[in-house]
Amino acid sequence: MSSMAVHSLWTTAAEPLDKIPAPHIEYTQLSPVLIVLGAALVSVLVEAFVPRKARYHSQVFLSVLALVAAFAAIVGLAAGGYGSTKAHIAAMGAIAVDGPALFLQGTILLASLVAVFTFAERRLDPADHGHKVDSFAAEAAAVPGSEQERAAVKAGFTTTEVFPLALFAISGMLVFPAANDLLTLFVALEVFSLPLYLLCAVARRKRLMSQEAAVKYFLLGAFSSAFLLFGIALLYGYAGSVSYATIARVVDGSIGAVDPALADTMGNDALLLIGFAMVLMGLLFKIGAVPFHMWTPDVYQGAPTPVTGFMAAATKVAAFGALLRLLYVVLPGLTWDWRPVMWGVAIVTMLGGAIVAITQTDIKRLLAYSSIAHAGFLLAGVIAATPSGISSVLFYLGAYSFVTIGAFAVVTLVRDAGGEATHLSKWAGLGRRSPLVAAVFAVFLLAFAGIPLTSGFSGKFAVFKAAADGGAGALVVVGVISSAIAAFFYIRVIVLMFFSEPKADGPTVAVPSPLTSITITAGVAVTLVLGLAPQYFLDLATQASTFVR
Amino acid sequence: MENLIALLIGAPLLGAAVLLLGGRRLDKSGHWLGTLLAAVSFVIGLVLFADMLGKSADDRALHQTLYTWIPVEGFQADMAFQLDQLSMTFVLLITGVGTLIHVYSIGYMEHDERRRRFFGYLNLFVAAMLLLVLADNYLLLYFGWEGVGLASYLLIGFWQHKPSAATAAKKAFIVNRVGDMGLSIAIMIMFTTFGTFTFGPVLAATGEASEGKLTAIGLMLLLAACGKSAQVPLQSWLGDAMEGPTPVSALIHAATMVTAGVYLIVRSADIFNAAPDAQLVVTVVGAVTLLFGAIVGCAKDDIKKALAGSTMSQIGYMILAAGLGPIGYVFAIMHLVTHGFFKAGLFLGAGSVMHGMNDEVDMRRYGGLRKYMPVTFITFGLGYLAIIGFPGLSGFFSKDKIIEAAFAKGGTEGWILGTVTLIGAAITAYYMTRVMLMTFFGEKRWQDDENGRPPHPHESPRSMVIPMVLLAVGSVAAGALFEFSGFVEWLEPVTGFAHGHSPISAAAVTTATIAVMVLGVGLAYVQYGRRPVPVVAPRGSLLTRAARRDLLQDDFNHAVFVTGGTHLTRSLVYVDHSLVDGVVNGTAAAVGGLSGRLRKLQNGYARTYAVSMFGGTAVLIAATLLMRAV
Amino acid sequence: MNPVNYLYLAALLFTIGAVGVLIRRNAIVVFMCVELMLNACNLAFVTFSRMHGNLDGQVIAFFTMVVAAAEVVVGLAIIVSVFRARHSASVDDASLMKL
Amino acid sequence: MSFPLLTVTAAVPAVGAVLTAAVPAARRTGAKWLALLVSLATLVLAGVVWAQFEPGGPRYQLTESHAWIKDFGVRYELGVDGIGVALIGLTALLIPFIVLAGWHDADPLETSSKRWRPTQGFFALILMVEAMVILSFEATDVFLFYILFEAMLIPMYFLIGGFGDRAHSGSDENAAAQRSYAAVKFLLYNLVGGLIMLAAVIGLYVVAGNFSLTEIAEARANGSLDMATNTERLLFLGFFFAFAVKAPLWPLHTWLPNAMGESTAPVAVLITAVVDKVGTFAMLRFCLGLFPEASKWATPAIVVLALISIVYGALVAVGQRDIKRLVAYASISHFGFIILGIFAMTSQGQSGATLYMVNHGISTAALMLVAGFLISRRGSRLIADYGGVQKVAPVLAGTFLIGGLATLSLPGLAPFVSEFLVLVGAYARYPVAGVIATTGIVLAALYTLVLYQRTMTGPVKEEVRALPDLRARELAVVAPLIAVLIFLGVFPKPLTDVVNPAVQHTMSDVQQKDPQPQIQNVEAAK
Repeated sequence: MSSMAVHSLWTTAAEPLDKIPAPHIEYTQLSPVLIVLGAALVSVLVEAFVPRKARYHSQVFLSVLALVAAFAAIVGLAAGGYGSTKAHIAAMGAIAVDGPALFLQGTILLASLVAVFTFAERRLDPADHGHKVDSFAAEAAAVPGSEQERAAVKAGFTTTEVFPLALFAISGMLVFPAANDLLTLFVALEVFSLPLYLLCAVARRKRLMSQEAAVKYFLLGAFSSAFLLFGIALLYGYAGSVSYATIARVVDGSIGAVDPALADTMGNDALLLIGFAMVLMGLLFKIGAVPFHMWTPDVYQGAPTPVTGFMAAATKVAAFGALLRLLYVVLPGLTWDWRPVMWGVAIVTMLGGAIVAITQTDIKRLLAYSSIAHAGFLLAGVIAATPSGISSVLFYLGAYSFVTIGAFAVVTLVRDAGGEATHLSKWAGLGRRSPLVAAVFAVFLLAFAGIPLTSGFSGKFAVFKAAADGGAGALVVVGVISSAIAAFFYIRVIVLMFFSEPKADGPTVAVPSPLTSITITAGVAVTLVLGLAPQYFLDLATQASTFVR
Repeated sequence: MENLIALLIGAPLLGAAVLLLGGRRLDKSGHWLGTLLAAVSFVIGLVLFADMLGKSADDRALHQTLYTWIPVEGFQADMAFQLDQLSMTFVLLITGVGTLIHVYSIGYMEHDERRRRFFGYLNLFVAAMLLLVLADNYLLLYFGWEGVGLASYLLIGFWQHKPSAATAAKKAFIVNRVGDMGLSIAIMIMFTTFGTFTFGPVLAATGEASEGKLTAIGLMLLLAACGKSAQVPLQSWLGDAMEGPTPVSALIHAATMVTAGVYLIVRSADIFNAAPDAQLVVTVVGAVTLLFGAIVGCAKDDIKKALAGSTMSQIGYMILAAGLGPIGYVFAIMHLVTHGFFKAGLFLGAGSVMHGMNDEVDMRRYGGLRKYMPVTFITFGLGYLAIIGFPGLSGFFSKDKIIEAAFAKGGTEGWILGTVTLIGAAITAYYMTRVMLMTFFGEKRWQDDENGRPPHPHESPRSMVIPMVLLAVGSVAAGALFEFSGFVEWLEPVTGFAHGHSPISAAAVTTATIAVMVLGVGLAYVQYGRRPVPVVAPRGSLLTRAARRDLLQDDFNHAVFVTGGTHLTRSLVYVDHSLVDGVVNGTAAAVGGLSGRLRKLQNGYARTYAVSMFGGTAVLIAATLLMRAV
Repeated sequence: MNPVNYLYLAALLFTIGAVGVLIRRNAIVVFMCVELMLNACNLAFVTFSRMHGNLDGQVIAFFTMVVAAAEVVVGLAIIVSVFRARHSASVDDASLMKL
Repeated sequence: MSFPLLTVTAAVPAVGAVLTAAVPAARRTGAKWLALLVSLATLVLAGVVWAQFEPGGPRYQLTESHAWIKDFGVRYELGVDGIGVALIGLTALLIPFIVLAGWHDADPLETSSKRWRPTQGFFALILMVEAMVILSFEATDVFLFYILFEAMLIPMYFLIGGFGDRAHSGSDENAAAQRSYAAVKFLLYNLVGGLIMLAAVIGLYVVAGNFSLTEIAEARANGSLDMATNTERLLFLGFFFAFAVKAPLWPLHTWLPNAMGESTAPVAVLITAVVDKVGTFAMLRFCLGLFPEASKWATPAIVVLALISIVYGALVAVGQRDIKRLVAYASISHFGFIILGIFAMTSQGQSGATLYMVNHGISTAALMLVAGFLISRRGSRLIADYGGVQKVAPVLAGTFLIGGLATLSLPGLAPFVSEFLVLVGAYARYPVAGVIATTGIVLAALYTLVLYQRTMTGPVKEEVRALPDLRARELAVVAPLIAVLIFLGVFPKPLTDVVNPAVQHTMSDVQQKDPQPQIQNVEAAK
């Protein structure tokens, strides 16, 4: 029969075009994405037509404006009840507008906003040939150390392209957690991945490492997205559709859409399970869960630090959003299949991240591994498979992203002749040199370690509580053990900063412009507020914890 | 009247506080203040004594409750005092002898720039000792018990710059602590048995307690007594305690504190009466100690150490008597008091001798001193006669009674104990005569002291002489006084009294006592009176050498406890560092090593990373399928 | 002919691509292997579309091509810049960062 | 809504800490005085709390309760029982002396940079610790307590690692290394304990649904909340482990000697006399209060560990060469007594244990601070470097001796009362344990007097010949402490009056009755 159906499709396609019903798009509800996407396009035009001198300012202005506007739109939608009562699926079933989506998009936007501030920072490095410089290469295309590069530096070029790239990435991230069919998921993934690959490559200092990071990230990212795509294909083959709703219904058997031919050849659910596993792998790669984590330390170390902070925060938020939606909306019927698997992943991620971090000597790699361990904690919350699990993960993501960006922002401040001094030995005695910076960084570290009165503790407690409630007590124990291990290396850095004598050739702490200062202050503020009085945000997360189906 | 009891303790306590906190400005007047307050306490004692005599024998006991010391659910310790005939006896002895020795010290310590503190400590001791004998419950007694321990620690180590003194002080305190352990355990048993540890109720209720419990309590009390009264096996500290200034030796380590053990046992008479096994142990300890002390006393050339051995032995008599039960308690106390007089007198005499001989203590370097310090000679001589039990003097009466009682114990143990006491009497006579001869008779064997000053013996100042005289009077008269003034009836209401029925007549015992006394004296005279005393001690027989070393008992302690303890602590320190700590550090190291190994996987090759991803996916798929399969 | 066979072919191609990524050194070749994997996905999509008799799979295939094209652009840009810097396209040479 | 006295009592030092930290670098002395005043103000407030508290009244008084984190079932709930009052009193009493004793410990060295303000930091941290400790004694919400229990590690950590004892053997680098080792050890031990407790706290929430001590206790009493035996035991162990690390109980004690040895004397006092008390306090209030059955189940094991602590700590103390490490091991022995008293489950034992917490705090403070003065004079912590000090500095030696006598719990000084109560209480329930523990009093005499003999007596060593005697400031630190020791030694009633009712509550928590004496009608016989 199938051949007939296909033929009939061809014939209907032969009808006059105006018969095709125009897709119904809710522009207001998609406005956050559209704003950022639009701004991205505009800033490409800016790159094309605005004179070089004016580009930096116009780009910064444009990006900030776009992000603020998008966030305002989110708030408007949330106030309009799209997060709860009016939550529904927009754009012909492509994009969900519901609590989790809005919450995560809001988080992504705020994180990106402060991240963009660090992008725009131009006071850390001394002016080069009288031109202010930021963390990005004068001309990314130029070969490192080549005559061309020197010329570009002399001319005071700067890679203002980072702003449009960032905006594209952000728009992709905004769609990712809201994607309501697998195709949108895949496209969104690529939309935010590709710009990130490029952003990794354009560091000003240590360009070789930067490019290497980009290559690794790109190849592995493409590799993983290929798996994701094949998984999607299999799921499509299983359910005959890529829309979450349909797949979910097929999975829990309310409609049996499986082609009998498939059914008997492929055997019961092999398609479903294998497909699920491969999609999962694609997402776990972005999350940086063991054993799909190995790109993380290298990329985090090589990429320009502002980009690293941006990636570490925003990518995680987006990826976890997508993961939550996949597990809770598409495969609730499969809970008993995926839970044990995720248990394993969570455990190895928590322990692996914490243990390997102990022997790291580079602050950025250290933070990379810490982010892996945190991914493990978050997975524990995901596994809870309860509303409180969702809300706890949402809260944790919010708390964590600000700590991360703040921490990396501090890393950008500690510099010596070779740019940022990321080797731990250089950080010795920082507390004596500049107590304030060291204290701030200590606050972030304590938050990472989950010491009470910091956001890290509230978040950790929330996810562990959810996990225990969801019957994953063993995970909590493992989590506790690994946080004990993790505590060790956070403490090590603090010891280094405060208790060891400063070295003579130690790094200097650059005095940042208001931009970075705002970023760091925001980080500290969020850390302490979420630590002392998290209730309001917990409520927010709880309200936002129901997915639309 | 009973309100005076607190004052009794308060006066010397005040003295101690003022003298110790007062600072240098009291250096001039301090000793007078201290002496005065001790005297005040003595006077109050006399007043109370007079009042007590005025009452009928049965309601002589006074009680004073100040406040509740430790009020805890089911556990009541009162700051309350009980003054009965027994306590009264001690009060008079302590304050009386104490005052005399305060006076003596004024002269003896004249040239010591820390004299003020010395008197502070003395007052502290008097206060604590009074608390000990006046307490109306065992916990408060324990307070005083450790208080005198502290005072003795401070006074033995008064010349702290001398390492030997410091060591002796520490040793005394720690050995005493072992005894104190016994006392506190005894109190615990009482608390769990009777629910209280106040004398009245406890002693009244002994009838209802099981004998096992009472024996346990009794033995624990005995342990305490051994510590405080330097009885075997806890006697080792007393000899070293002679490092302290001589007045201290006289007051604390002869007359009063060391007799606290006897007080404790007599005070707990009802408990021991109901626990014969405990009593037996008490008598054994007493017997062993009296021989032990006597033998040691024979071998020592240090005059104070010889006297210390004698003290040990005499207290052995008392403990033995106390162990005999109702037939002995009274005589134990009686001997205690008389001993308090003559032994204090002897020590003061010794002090006076040393005072004249540049603090030389080796009797082999004395000799012929009777011409140079006649008063000391006479007083010391009277004390000597008293202790060897010369008929008519105090020691005669008290010791004779104990020997009688020992025989009266009856049965084989009666015979054994009696014989032991007799032998003891003989040895006492021997070593005391030895002391007497070596010190006051024979030719001069004086030596220059370390900084070459030749000794120029002279009679001590009046402040030192008067107390010696008074004590001599006491040691002469006390015995007869007690004998004929009804000391027995006086104490009976408290301690109870039963006439022993000795298998041999009192007269026989008396003659035997006198006989052995003469024997001992004669032997000593033959050895030390007839032929000259070598300045350097001869090697001597095995026994002598052992006795010089406290019959090796001290060496035993050192080998077992000191050396063994040191090794134990050393090894524990090692264990703590390498085992207890090592486990933790080991875990940390293990995690670190694991980390280092895992880290190697991150080799920087993109292809390796891809492999791990590929493998991970494979595992993921396999696991998912597996989950469905099972 | 049974369309399922196309699925087997797709799976085969995908595996070949994946193995290629794992064993080949030259970044360009590795990248081509990734492209092979993507195309294997496309084949699977089209086949499933045929079996289910709806067009979604075919539409997705077009999306995939576009995405692949975009990846080529970005990928080649990065790889070429690295090549110019190091005069080598071997992924194993790019291992400054490790441990 | 009455006046939030408890909150204020904790808030004053907290605010004071912030202000002190804010004092400009040049105004060092000002910061010191500010800290001193704040601590005295806190002392006054603690006095008010003591006065307001009615021993006869309800179990928890001066209570406050506000919503905090609804999602976690957490409320900001405060309230004090007698034990809390006593320990708040201890804390508030000691801090002024600690501040005064540490007057010069944090003066910056010439080498350090202008922006580095150690003095301000030092005193600010001390006050911050005080605030957290006081609040933890007041918290009747398990979660609130846990947060403080963990958070107070951070300021302590910086106090230990940042302000080491300047009197050290070997090079500065070496000393710095040892110091940070001690600090890290302290932090990791307690952090691990805390994290294990965190798991238990979460478990408690899963079981009970909220964290209010009173509510949970009620629910358990009226049977509306019954834990499975194993659950209760696991939770108990989770809590107890954390407290046993903090207390510290053998074999989790090894962090204490390092921490006390490397930190300045005042900080060492802060650790052992104040912060560690939170551990034993929590055993009494949370372990027994929340998990009575499990407590009874675990008692035998814990009693054994406590006995090991007593004897082992004392023996190892005898073998120490370092004055401060010696005091540390002595403290371990004493904590053994406290824990023994708590788990003897008798009125005497628990009252004794509570008194012990207070008395040990004061006596250790006296001994350790004098030791600190001595060490700062000679610049060495090694016992062997001293000798004959009492000749040149009699007052110092005298106070040191009194501190030592308190440590060996001589009658007439406060520790005797508590120690004897603990022994009697322990004996009443476990005679053998009582007897073994009693050996501790001999060992205590041993290590104390050996220390005194080696440092203070004997011929005067050349190096100590020039040591000055106690100065006015130092005397002002020591004298009051000694006065308190003597007062509480002869008249502990004020303390027992407050403590007894609370102990009775705890006893009823664990449904334990005191063992009765075999002979009842003794009083009749009287």
